[in-house]
Amino acid sequence: MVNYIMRRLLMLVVILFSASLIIFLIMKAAPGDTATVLLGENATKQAIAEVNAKYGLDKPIHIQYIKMITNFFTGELKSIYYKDNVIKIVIQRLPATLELGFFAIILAVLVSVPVGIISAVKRNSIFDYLAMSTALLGISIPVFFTGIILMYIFSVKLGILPASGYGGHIWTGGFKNFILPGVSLSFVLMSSTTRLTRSAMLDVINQDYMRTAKAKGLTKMKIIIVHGLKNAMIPIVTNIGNQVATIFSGAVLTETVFSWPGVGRLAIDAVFRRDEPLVFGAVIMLAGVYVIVNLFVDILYAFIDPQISYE
Amino acid sequence: MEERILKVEDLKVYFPVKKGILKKTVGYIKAVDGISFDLKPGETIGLVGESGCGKTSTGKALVRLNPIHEGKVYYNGQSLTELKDEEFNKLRPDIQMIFQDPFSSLNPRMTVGEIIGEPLKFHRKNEDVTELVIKYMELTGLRKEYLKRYPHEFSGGQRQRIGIARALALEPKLIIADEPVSALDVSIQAQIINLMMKLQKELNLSYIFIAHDLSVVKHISDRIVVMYLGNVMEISPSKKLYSEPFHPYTKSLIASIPVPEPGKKGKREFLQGEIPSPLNSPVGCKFSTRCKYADDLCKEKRPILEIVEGEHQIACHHWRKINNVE
Amino acid sequence: MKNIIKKNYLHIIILTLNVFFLFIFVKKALLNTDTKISYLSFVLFTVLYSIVFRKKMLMEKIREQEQIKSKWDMALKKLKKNKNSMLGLGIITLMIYIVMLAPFLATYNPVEIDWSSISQGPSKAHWFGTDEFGRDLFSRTLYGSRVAMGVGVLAVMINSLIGTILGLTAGYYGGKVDNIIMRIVEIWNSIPFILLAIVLMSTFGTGLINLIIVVSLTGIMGFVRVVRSSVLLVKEMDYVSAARVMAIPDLHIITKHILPNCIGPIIVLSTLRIGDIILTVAGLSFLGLGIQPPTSSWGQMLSSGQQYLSVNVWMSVIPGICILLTVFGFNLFGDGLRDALDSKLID
Amino acid sequence: MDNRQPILEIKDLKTYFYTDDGVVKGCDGVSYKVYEGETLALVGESGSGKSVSAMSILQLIPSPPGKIVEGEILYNGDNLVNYSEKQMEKIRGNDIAVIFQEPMTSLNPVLTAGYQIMEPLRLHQKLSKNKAKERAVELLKLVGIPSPEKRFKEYPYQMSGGMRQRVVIAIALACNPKLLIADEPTTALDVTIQAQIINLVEEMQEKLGMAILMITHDLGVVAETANKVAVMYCGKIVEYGRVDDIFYDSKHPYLQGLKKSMPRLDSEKVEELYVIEGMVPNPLNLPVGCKFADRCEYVMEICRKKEPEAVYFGKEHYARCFLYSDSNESE
Amino acid sequence: GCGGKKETEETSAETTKEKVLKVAIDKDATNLNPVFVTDLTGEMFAANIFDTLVSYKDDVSKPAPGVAEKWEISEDGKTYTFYLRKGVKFHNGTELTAKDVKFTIEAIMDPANAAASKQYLNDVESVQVVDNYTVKFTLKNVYASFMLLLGSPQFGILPSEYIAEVGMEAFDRDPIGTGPFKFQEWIPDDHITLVKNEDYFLGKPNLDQAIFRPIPKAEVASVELKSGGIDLASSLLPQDIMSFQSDSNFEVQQTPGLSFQYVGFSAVQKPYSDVRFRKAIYYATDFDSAIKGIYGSTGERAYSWIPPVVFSNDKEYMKSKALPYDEAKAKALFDELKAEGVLKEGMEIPILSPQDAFRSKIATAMASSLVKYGFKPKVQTLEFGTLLPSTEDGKAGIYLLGWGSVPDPDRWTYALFHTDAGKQNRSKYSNKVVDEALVNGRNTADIAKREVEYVKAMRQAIGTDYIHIPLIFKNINVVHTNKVKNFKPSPQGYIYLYTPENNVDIQ
Ligand SMILES: Nc1ncnc2c1ncn2[C@@H]1O[C@H](COP(=O)(O)OP(=O)(O)OP(=O)(O)O)[C@@H](O)[C@H]1O
Ligand SMILES: Nc1ncnc2c1ncn2[C@@H]1O[C@H](COP(=O)(O)OP(=O)(O)OP(=O)(O)O)[C@@H](O)[C@H]1O
Ligand SMILES: [Mg+2]
Ligand SMILES: [Mg+2]
Repeated sequence: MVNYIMRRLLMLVVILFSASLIIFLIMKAAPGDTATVLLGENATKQAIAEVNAKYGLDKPIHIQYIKMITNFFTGELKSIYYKDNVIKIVIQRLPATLELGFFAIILAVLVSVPVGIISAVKRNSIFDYLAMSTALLGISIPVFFTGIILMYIFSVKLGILPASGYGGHIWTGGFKNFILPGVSLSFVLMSSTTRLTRSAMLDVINQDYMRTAKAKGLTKMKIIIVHGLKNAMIPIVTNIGNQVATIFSGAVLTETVFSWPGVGRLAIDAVFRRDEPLVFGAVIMLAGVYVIVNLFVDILYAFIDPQISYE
Repeated sequence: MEERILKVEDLKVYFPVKKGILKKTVGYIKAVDGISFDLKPGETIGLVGESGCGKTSTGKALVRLNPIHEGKVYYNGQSLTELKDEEFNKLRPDIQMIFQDPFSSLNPRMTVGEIIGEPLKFHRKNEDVTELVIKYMELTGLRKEYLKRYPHEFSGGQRQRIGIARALALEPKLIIADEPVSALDVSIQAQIINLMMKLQKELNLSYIFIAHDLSVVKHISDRIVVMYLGNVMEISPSKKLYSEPFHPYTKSLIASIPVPEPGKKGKREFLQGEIPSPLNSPVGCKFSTRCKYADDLCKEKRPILEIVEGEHQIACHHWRKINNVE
Repeated sequence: MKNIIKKNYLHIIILTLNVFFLFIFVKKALLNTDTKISYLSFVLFTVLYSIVFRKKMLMEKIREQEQIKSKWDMALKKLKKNKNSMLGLGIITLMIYIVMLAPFLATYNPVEIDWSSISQGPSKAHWFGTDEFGRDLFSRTLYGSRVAMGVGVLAVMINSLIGTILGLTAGYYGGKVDNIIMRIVEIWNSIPFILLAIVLMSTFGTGLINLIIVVSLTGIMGFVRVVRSSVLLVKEMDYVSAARVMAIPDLHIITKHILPNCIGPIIVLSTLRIGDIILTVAGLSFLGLGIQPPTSSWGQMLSSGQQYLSVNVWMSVIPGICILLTVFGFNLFGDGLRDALDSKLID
Repeated sequence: MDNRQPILEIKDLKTYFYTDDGVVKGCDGVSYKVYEGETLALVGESGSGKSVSAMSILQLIPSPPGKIVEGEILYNGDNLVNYSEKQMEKIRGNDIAVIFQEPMTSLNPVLTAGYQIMEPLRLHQKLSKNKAKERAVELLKLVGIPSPEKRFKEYPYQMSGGMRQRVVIAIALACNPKLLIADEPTTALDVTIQAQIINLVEEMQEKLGMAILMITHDLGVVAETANKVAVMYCGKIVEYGRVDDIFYDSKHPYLQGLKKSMPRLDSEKVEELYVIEGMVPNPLNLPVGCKFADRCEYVMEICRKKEPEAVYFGKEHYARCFLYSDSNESE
Repeated sequence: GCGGKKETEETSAETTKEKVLKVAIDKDATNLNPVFVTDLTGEMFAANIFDTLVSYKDDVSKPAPGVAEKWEISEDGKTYTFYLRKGVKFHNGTELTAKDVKFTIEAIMDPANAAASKQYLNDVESVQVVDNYTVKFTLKNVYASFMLLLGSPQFGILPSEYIAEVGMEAFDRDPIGTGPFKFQEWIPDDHITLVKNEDYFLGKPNLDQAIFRPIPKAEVASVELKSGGIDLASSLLPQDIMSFQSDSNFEVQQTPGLSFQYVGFSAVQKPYSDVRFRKAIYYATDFDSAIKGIYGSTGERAYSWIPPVVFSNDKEYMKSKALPYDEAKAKALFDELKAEGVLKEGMEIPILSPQDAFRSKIATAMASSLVKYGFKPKVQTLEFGTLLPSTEDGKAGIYLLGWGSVPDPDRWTYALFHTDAGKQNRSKYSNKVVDEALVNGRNTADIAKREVEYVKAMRQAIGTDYIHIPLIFKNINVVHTNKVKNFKPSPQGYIYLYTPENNVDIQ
């Protein structure tokens, strides 16, 4: 197991650097340069040259990239805009993103797994019908629109929740701030997980071992929970793993709408500002989160599905 | 020496077990671990054995659907194992295969006409494909109105006929039939077996007939190869198989088969235990873990096929002792 | 005859409606290039529809005698029975009509600015009200459907093409090829898409074509995975082995045996992806990377309308509903299709 | 001959499936009795309704689309058809247990063998965890699994097919059922393993004195295990009798044909096998009259018009065939 | 300075009824060190945490004493001597001296720091510490806007000793100055908290605390204002400002700003270099209505470059030169050009604009009208990183940009209209009359004489050559709840929490 994780982590490094290289190259292909953005519209040529020299932006591309990597590893990579250590900047914002992401994931799972199960068990009932239609609607609304509507309802009209902003860690009193962005972000995942849970559960219900369980005289509840759920979890967990990318992509929009101090927003600003080192750092972190969550999902399999062992 | 259409010498089919990101091979599943047999023109040889003993692997290796790890295969005296893919492709029409599952062996998106006609388009370019298709359909007892139908519109038995027609259309000399009747109901089995026997006579085909139902194999084959865990245990003319099984495995196999006559049971002594995994099979005789005669020799040294008499061969260190033969 | 009418009443209604539209719009048709193209495409659509309809009737006649149902027939039957997916299909059809007939239904020029009536609510003159430029929201909504559907369909086509080719190659050849393709796709997937889109669009510009290309690069992972795993399933089928034993060339095997048997999941996934892509485009509009003005697009309308929530809710609600409906329609239909074709591979 | 009270009696059972394409009469008026310590075998072609009739007993038919439309299922005189789900739960796995055909899929892949055996013990016999474990290990030993303590903790995928089937049997035997329904328990297994399993089941029957309803399509298995046999075709029992009647004095042309068409290991090579022409009719579109008429050598006009009634050749031997209806009119 | 102080702050706020002002800003600061700030937000923080030698906080037209009590400018205008106040203390208690002033200026000029404001100090020859409270600047040339420069927030005086102690880098994130507010904490992209400096040398601020929250979407800022998440916001959307105007719970304050937006044309690319084309475009779009519709009350239509608050107000003349919306005239000019072959039917006309809600809409309006004359306008809204380089050197035919600067006419004109100005002259405009006037204006200290020169330049470049279409001088609009008192918006858009005249308070 440890061996497996080590190997996966090695892969992770490869993936991260390839991902950052892709972004870096595309950014380099773009017109415009960092110095102009940094110095603003009023900058003179000389000032720009000075900035370029200072950040090594006048060197050939491959040297720039290699320098970026070495600096990253030695912890010396600095954001051009913030003039601060890239790793530090990103890590500062990482909790907000991760907390929001996981809050949304947990919220989605808490809601959708039970709903999905009930839908599967009471197939073709009114509940099923309603739940599935709502789930479909949920993936049909743009995230940012849901966000602003929720804000209008819960902050302006009802005045019960803060509209935007991060009020500190979820466990240190910031919980209220998590509700609106968390809900709007979890919508997509909630919908897909509900639907998936239902179909996974339906699949499982038709399996022979469910019949065996029934033939033992177990109650319906017990059959579903003990025998069904664990098997159904396998596709559900896969789906969540696959959706992590969507969640963090969606988080970029959510963070913008809800003025959330997360990595997504940071990354967008960094792209707009051509803060290459920061983009590099943010992409590595976001991609890293994605890969690590997927690794985590894979490990989770070993617990759910005894057939999988990473020896 | 008689003419042989096929000769298999010490054939081994191994599937590598890979691990890690670098996909290092850490071991082999020895699906077929050195088997030899031969086949005369117009003869049917039956391959029997328990599930996982390597029957299908052998069949597929002969048509290059499985890689051959070691060993030689001669077709009409020509070594197949050395041929390049392109050269082998030229020979392919001669050796055809019929598959077990009549559902997965026909492409559901093609009509019967297309299924039977497809290979003809590549191998018998100059002839009228439709005419040929109809000819083979009729030969296998399919009505020509079925030409435009899709496989799902047929019963299992009919589908198996389509599979046979497709193989025959290439005018093969040798057909490898991998459990062609196992998926069929008893009352349908007979139809297919009869058809295959009829075609063999008419077209002078040679068959390798794979099955795990000993009675079916015995009925259709001239000789029977009994396999166990990738090895041949015994090769016996089918007449002798039931009456004179020499190998302890064959004996127990036959004893295990329930006889459809009430009250005839009780005298059986059947095999204990289960087949070991082909990933780490016994070093010596593969059957040694379940054999009541097994001794240290059996555990250490793998027996080779010996000729008992005529076409009857056996791989057992102690066959003489067991059967009281000089 | 009565039976035919009864069984095909929907098609007959559609065809009659088409002819009716063709008749009443004929005068407007020559107004400008826009109307000319729209009219022509509508004519084409009608003709194609009748051809397909006729073919279907002929097929039905043959099939009726034999009482045989193919897998597709069964899927179709299942699909027809599914009220949800029929609702979805209805919405999609409506959208297709709007796309084709937008110039004839529009009451104003969608880009015509009228500073004297900005940000108004619905009225007799402007059914859906006006936007911040005083442009007619009804007409803009009609025209906006073109961008949404156009980008959606085109992007999905590119998307599925790339995904299918990669998935087929990875699945069929396996081994190293598979490994390399899957790693590349995984790397691609690990970059948060919005970020990638922003970088791409700031590099290559924000035109319509670029937008289509950029969004068609999303979600390739899902496609490749699904196609690949269905190829892996199909590849193990004995009919593929049979084809190989009969020395059928690889390309032929891939196109004749493998691809047609993976087409179900591909169609389902494509349908579902259209919805995703429409949403993605809206998201990009929100970040200022959508369709360039003055072209009317729902995403643009929604994100700018959102800034006018305190003045005129209609400016955001109408495009919002349009996006929702369309995406909902595609999702409903795709969902039904998935059930009908029983593609469990897609989640 | 039999004045004992049967453990299970099925009377005129009709279980139908209401599918999208039409009604499938899974079993259509089936009656049979099972006595203590005896084995009744159900044989017949695939789709003939063997499983449906057996699964109806414990109401394990998927519903919808399946439904018991008519008939009685008397277990010790009580009609199970009228039982509520709660009452059924008490019967299932306790009084009546089932062994399913597919050892590969009828065990839950994510639960250990031990857990799955303990379940009915804890449920019906209310054993404590430790007691249940003891008993489960005992059961594993009973069904002939070597090193049962080790296997107890293993998952199904770690076992071979034969071993899994033994676990399934252990589950079924856990609560000493009065009736064991074995739905093709050996079809998926190799002959050598099949012999072991059949032997095991017989031993168990001797030890525990339970009644067995054995479903199979292998006449060899029938011959070895059954006391009585019911031959099914298209949802109906076409012939019923003691095992000797069925093998040595079969009446129905289907059964006769079936026996002839099987190649036999112990016979000399015959050139051609007997063939029952044609195929089983589509269950959605069954012919009127005798369902076998289309394939029958002796088909008469009446066969295509009327359903044949049971014709008795002894107290417990009957066949549904018009060939015999005249000679037995008097009875 | 960053980290979880939030809790303590909240609880204490409740118990002692602290006065806390919550302010929305559109972007987070990137750096709090005045030397490195490059944007409005950063300058705003610098203005509250630091003090400059002179102050323009209450009156942008003339310097008021800041850290410097008084000053002298030599006859030739090349030597500036500042006399510092005594007892001005940094937030850590050390006193501000001439050494700190010198350190600050040198930090800006140090190429290693690559400060954005370094370019304005090219004319500085030396900074001398005369004594602890006297500092002398020597310039190479006369530099009319030097005082203004020293008053801008980037020139906030740094504590030299403290920085020597902690290092420049740590100081960037956790600065101390002499200003009315002390920096307390910064949770990036979430909030920055300032607390009052009890010992401020100009007086005691009313507010105990100010929390600045970056809210990137203006519509969300309005929602926050309504829901009570913030008390004060600038840069809201015009339509939201309107709705706040009619809401008695809020107060909307406006003041003419120091920022300007315009449409520019390339002077070196056909057909844009043809003045008739530029005029035709001017005629073709209803700029008056568009500006009113798009900017609402957030600005005042501009006819010339130099904002009224600066000087050179030549409004009436320039207004008379602005071209009215006239489709017929536009058509005539376009037809003329088409006939000459300068323009082609169906020609693609790219219009480059930033992504903000205002200019992109003006671009849209222009595009919508150009369609009517048979062109294919292509609006490209780009982020600045791409937009700026693609509008350099006359590369862009039509572009929309803006300008904002200190209140000196030179800074509003030279870099943009002078032939040798470099890439700031995006149109690559070149005109002798204009060049001459700009040079004269720069090298003259007399305000009246300068005014003449700048009027001349503007009349030529805008009133005759129509090289730009001036759109608007943006107002500074600040909306706050009624609870906020004594707040006055500044033309630069800064939010001053304390000035001698306006000591912001909240109830
Ligand atoms: N492609 C493959 N990769 C890895 N192992 C394989 C592969 N094909 C077969 N095997 C293994 O090789 C062994 C022999 O398999 P094979 O299919 O030849 O058996 P068989 O005798 O045909 O059995 P059956 O009666 O079940 O068809 C089995 O253990 C099987 O798991
Ligand atoms: N869930 C179901 N839905 C619809 N039809 C069903 C269902 N289960 C069984 N049937 C139908 O009922 C009939 C009898 O099926 P049954 O399973 O009893 O056959 P069987 O004799 O057990 O066959 P096998 O030997 O294949 O197990 C078949 O025609 C089958 O198609
Ligand atoms: Mg096989
Ligand atoms: Mg069955």
